[in-house]
Amino acid sequence: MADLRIKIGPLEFRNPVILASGTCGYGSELEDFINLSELGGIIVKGTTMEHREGNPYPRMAETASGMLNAVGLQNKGIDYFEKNIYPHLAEYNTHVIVNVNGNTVEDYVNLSARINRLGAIAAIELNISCPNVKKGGMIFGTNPASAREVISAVRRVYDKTLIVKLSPNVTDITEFARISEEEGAEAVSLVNTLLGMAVDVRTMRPKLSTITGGLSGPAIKPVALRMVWQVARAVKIPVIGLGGIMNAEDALEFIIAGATAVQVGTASFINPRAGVEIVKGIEKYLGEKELDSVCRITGIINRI
Amino acid sequence: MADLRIKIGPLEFRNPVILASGTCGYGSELEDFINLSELGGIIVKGTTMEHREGNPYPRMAETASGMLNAVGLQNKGIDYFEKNIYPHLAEYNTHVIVNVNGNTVEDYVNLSARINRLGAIAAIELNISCPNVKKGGMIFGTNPASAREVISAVRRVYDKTLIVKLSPNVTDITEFARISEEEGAEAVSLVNTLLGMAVDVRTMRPKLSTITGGLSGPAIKPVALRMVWQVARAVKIPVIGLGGIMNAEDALEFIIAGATAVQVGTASFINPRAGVEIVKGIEKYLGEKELDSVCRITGIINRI
Amino acid sequence: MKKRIEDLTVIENRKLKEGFFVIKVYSSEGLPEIKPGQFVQALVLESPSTFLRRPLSVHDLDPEENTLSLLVQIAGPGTEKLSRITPGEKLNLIYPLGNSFTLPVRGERVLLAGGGCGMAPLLYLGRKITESGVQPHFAFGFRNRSRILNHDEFSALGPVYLATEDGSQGYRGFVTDIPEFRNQQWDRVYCCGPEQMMKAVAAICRQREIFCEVSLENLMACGLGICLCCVVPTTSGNLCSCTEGPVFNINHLKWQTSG
Amino acid sequence: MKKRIEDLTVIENRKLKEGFFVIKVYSSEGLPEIKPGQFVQALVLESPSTFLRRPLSVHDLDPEENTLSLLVQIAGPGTEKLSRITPGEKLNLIYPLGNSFTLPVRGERVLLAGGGCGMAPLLYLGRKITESGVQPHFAFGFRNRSRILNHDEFSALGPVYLATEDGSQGYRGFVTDIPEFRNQQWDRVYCCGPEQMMKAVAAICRQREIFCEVSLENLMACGLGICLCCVVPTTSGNLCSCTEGPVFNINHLKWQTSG
Ligand SMILES: Cc1cc2nc3c(=O)[nH]c(=O)nc-3n(C[C@H](O)[C@H](O)[C@H](O)COP(=O)(O)OP(=O)(O)OC[C@H]3O[C@@H](n4cnc5c(N)ncnc54)[C@H](O)[C@@H]3O)c2cc1C
Ligand SMILES: Cc1cc2nc3c(=O)[nH]c(=O)nc-3n(C[C@H](O)[C@H](O)[C@H](O)COP(=O)(O)OP(=O)(O)OC[C@H]3O[C@@H](n4cnc5c(N)ncnc54)[C@H](O)[C@@H]3O)c2cc1C
Ligand SMILES: Cc1cc2nc3c(=O)[nH]c(=O)nc-3n(C[C@H](O)[C@H](O)[C@H](O)COP(=O)(O)O)c2cc1C
Ligand SMILES: Cc1cc2nc3c(=O)[nH]c(=O)nc-3n(C[C@H](O)[C@H](O)[C@H](O)COP(=O)(O)O)c2cc1C
Ligand code: FES
Ligand code: FES
Repeated sequence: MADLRIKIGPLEFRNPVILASGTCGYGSELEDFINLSELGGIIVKGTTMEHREGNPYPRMAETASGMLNAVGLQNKGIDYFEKNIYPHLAEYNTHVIVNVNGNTVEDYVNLSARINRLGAIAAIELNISCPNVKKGGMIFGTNPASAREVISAVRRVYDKTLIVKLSPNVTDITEFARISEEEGAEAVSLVNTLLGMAVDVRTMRPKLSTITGGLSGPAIKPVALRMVWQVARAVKIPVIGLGGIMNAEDALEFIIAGATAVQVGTASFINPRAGVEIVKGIEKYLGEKELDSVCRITGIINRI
Repeated sequence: MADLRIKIGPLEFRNPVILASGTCGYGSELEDFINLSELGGIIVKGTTMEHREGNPYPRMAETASGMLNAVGLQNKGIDYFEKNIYPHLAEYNTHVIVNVNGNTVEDYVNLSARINRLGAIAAIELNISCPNVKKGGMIFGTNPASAREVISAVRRVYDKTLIVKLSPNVTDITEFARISEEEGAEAVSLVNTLLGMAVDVRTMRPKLSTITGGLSGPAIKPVALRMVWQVARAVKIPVIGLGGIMNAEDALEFIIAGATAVQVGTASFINPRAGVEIVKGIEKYLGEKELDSVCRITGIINRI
Repeated sequence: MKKRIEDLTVIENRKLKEGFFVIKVYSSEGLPEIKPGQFVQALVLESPSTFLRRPLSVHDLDPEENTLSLLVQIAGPGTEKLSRITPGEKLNLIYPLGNSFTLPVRGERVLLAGGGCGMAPLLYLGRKITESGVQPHFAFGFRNRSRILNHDEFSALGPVYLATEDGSQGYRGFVTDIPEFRNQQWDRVYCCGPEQMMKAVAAICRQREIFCEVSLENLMACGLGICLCCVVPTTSGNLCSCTEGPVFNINHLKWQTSG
Repeated sequence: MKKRIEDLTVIENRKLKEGFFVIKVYSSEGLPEIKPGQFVQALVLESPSTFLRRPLSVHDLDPEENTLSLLVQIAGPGTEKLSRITPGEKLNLIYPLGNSFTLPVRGERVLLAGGGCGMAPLLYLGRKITESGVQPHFAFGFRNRSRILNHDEFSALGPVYLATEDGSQGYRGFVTDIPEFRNQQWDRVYCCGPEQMMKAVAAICRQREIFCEVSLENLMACGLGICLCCVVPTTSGNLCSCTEGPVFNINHLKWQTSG
């Protein structure tokens, strides 16, 4: 049986399949369907210092091979998280990563410092790419100077594994990956959602309360894959690829293009077992190709 | 019956539906299926000064609700065009627009000047957004200074309707629209294809000979629509919207979001009658809504 | 009540009338306990424009035969494709999802109000109410005579009052215009139907201080509480209607009850 | 030969063997003139991962009955979905597309070589050759006995020579190892099959200076000459295999004929 283990910074993952932030709740919502310990890890939902109600309904619109969302980081804030959610997460037998969000650099720093103290949180994913909030979010992820500032500030207070989640809504994503690397991040994850929109021709109104929202699902896979390929050639730190991964074949495309690990997002909405099935599918593929380790195919597209 | 006429610069179009460059050949290929005079116009394939063979096969990969292409501006060059193709185009009873490409500013200028002399060509569409060529193309469309340079230079030699075709592969597309407006373009068209990629997991190789290619089709519609909405609010010149339009409902989404006209691209591959059917569908919609003119709904999303 | 993902077998697909179908599916694993008001997330195969699952209420079930019924109204491509499913085919469901209606206690007078596909959860609810020893009454509203759905199964459980907007059958007007609704004393009203109907019913109940639960049909991506797309504003903030609902007590909702 | 887009009616869907089907469709408009080697672009409905049409060769046609046959090999989701089409359903085609094989002149000795779904265009070609007063010979290659497709309809037109890679039926080896192919004198060879087979056949024909046409199966988006995705390098540059092909004289192609 092929070795599925991969490393991101000092962390070893059982396998390269991680559930994406905002699409797996706190993990417990999926426990009726899967054993979380069969996954490489889970990234719990976007967390902020303060309690947030998110954007008004409607927050979702289905599109061709994808969906738009405008959730806007609804969450109960770090105090509630620490008290009521963290104790449960601490018992999972998989890496738990928190997706960190803020309006200001200070927010990001304070939140990261808080999470630094939570022993059972393996890593943070710095979300500088949320398209669904007015302040913070994508503003940091589309401006190189702001990106550098926030990553560098967080790096100073957070001493475990730091992953920076990049926005695809930029001219050159490798620039942001390089900044992340320079500022000491252990990895980058990409992509967050593409900024999109849908119109209801019956009412002549936008389908989302926020007019624009984040596009995810198979529709964005070609763009995500291209960016992962570009970034994997541009930096030395590991790249975590995501965007439209529905099955093992999709995940393998990302790994072959250069991703050390992958995240499964929207797929879980349709098949809550998707993450675990992808692990099995990768194993099967490696078996058929008679490869002893998933690392053998990471970025192999550049070598054959 | 609703009035479908729209204006772009000095040009009046019979209706707002135009066939997109690179997806309708020179029009004649579709004459078995449609009467070109039922369309607002056609934009013939990407033309360059010199004869080009384009990129090696394979140039195409199907993706979820879309396709990648890497044609790379295969065409016989302007001399051949003038002699052998133009005379036929001159007889069409619809606006014929040429999509102009080059490696250098000089190329764009020379080609535009040549086309300026062709009386039956109603307008040019300056393609600064082709993702499938090594030189020129998207490089102009993703760098504001280069974009300004080429648009301004072409404007000096081309005195008919100048449309600038923008790339979606940028952080802020409104910047390029504003530059186009400032430099005197009569309109902008958006979007060209999104840069994407696909991997064959069987061979572990890219599916396209060029590794990356341009993503088109319904998959990109939400992104295209968002950009059209943003641009329509940012400039006063008309916006021509395209990206994933398959039917009248899609076209209406763009018009409602702010597009004065729309282009139909990939849809013609699946249904060569798509353009004409979209004209009929828009007419029907306006009839049902008891609206006397398509202009009534242009950008109405910002008003209701 | 563990949720599961399962391929059930279609036993029957019965057309109620143009645009309305009842699909009965069989679980070879044996049905789990399902409460009235709960729903399923159905996977629609071979429908290119249907990317997400489609939420459908449990319309009826037979625990002996391990069959479950769904009442489907064609609203778009997903339900259209579902309406063409044939016996023997598999239907993949994630279920049971959501909370449930609060059952009445013996001696209470209860009214179940709805219309169109909003009638879906009311049959199973009516059955459960009957089992608990209470007699359900039903009030249904339709556009006109030709839109009325067969309600024999409801009539078997209790009296059915009808209203049509044009008066072509039953009372003229909306559900809320049915005299039995307005004039009789109700301890509980349960409602599922178009938003406007639910708001009108809620307004009356609030005014007359009747316990009232409505079943919302918010747009859903997951149905599992992991996407946070289906929220409804409540007195305790934005809640997911797929986990904290779809059934809500009207006093919990932040509705403009003018309608 | 005007191209058209038309809903044809499926008359028959016959399974040849696991993974191979012959679909016969009827044109109520009356078939246009179709030449051997031409193809159709089939719209595959209700197949979410099939965005583009699928090119398929005209396998056979009956101008009296206005029916057209397609030989479909399951290669992926699009052809899989097509393989399940049932009589009475509509199949939307754009056709006739592409150029055609050059028919032989009386007295010439012609061999039609192919394998798998590459046999598709050869039946109609064989028929047209027969009509022109020439006797076609057929040479087919298969992996092994179990992969051999029924070729009764070919046998009715002329001699059929078989090869299997493992020798389980016919000659052992590839099409190019069939003695009748190697040793007899041929004026024209027509070939359609896997690229490797076509290259091997072309290599022999080039060496022996035999007129040879192959039918290519390049990836296509449109089939109409408007996307320029299906190009093949030729001595006159990149040509679209959907309009200048799919049939090419091997001397026109820039093939490494080592294979
Ligand atoms: C908890 C719940 C229970 C439901 N129970 C039933 C039921 O028992 N029977 C039944 O026929 N329908 C039920 N619905 C509604 C049903 O889910 C939608 O009609 C269906 O998803 C439409 O899918 P479509 O592809 O056919 O149409 P689409 O093209 O997706 O949509 C057509 C129209 O329906 C609206 N719509 C789409 N999805 C939903 C949704 N999830 N909820 C509400 N409106 C939607 C769209 O805005 C659009 O106007 C229920 C919805 C929810 C949330
Ligand atoms: C002119 C022409 C005539 C053809 N005639 C026939 C025929 O008569 N009978 C028949 O069974 N098949 C024929 N083919 C091949 C057929 O078009 C493909 O097998 C089909 O498109 C595959 O679609 P899919 O969705 O089933 O598989 P996909 O998942 O799309 O592809 C499965 C595999 O087939 C390859 N493939 C996909 N599309 C094509 C294509 N257009 N051409 C070649 N390979 C492709 C892919 O690279 C992949 O490896 C023909 C192709 C061409 C270009
Ligand atoms: C409903 C929804 C909520 C999301 N919330 C978050 C979030 O809180 N933080 C974050 O970094 N990404 C969030 N994302 C983005 C996903 O993690 C992921 O980057 C994106 O959806 C692309 O992957 P996919 O196509 O596999 O879904 C969200 C996506 C969706 C669909
Ligand atoms: C095969 C192909 C070739 C194209 N060639 C050109 C071109 O030469 N010039 C150009 O400006 N755009 C070209 N495009 C882009 C289209 O004109 C259009 O901008 C894009 O496909 C998005 O629209 P759609 O989704 O409707 O196809 C091409 C697109 C395709 C699919
Ligand atoms: S539908 Fe996803 S949380 Fe309710
Ligand atoms: S397939 Fe489009 S040009 Fe040949």
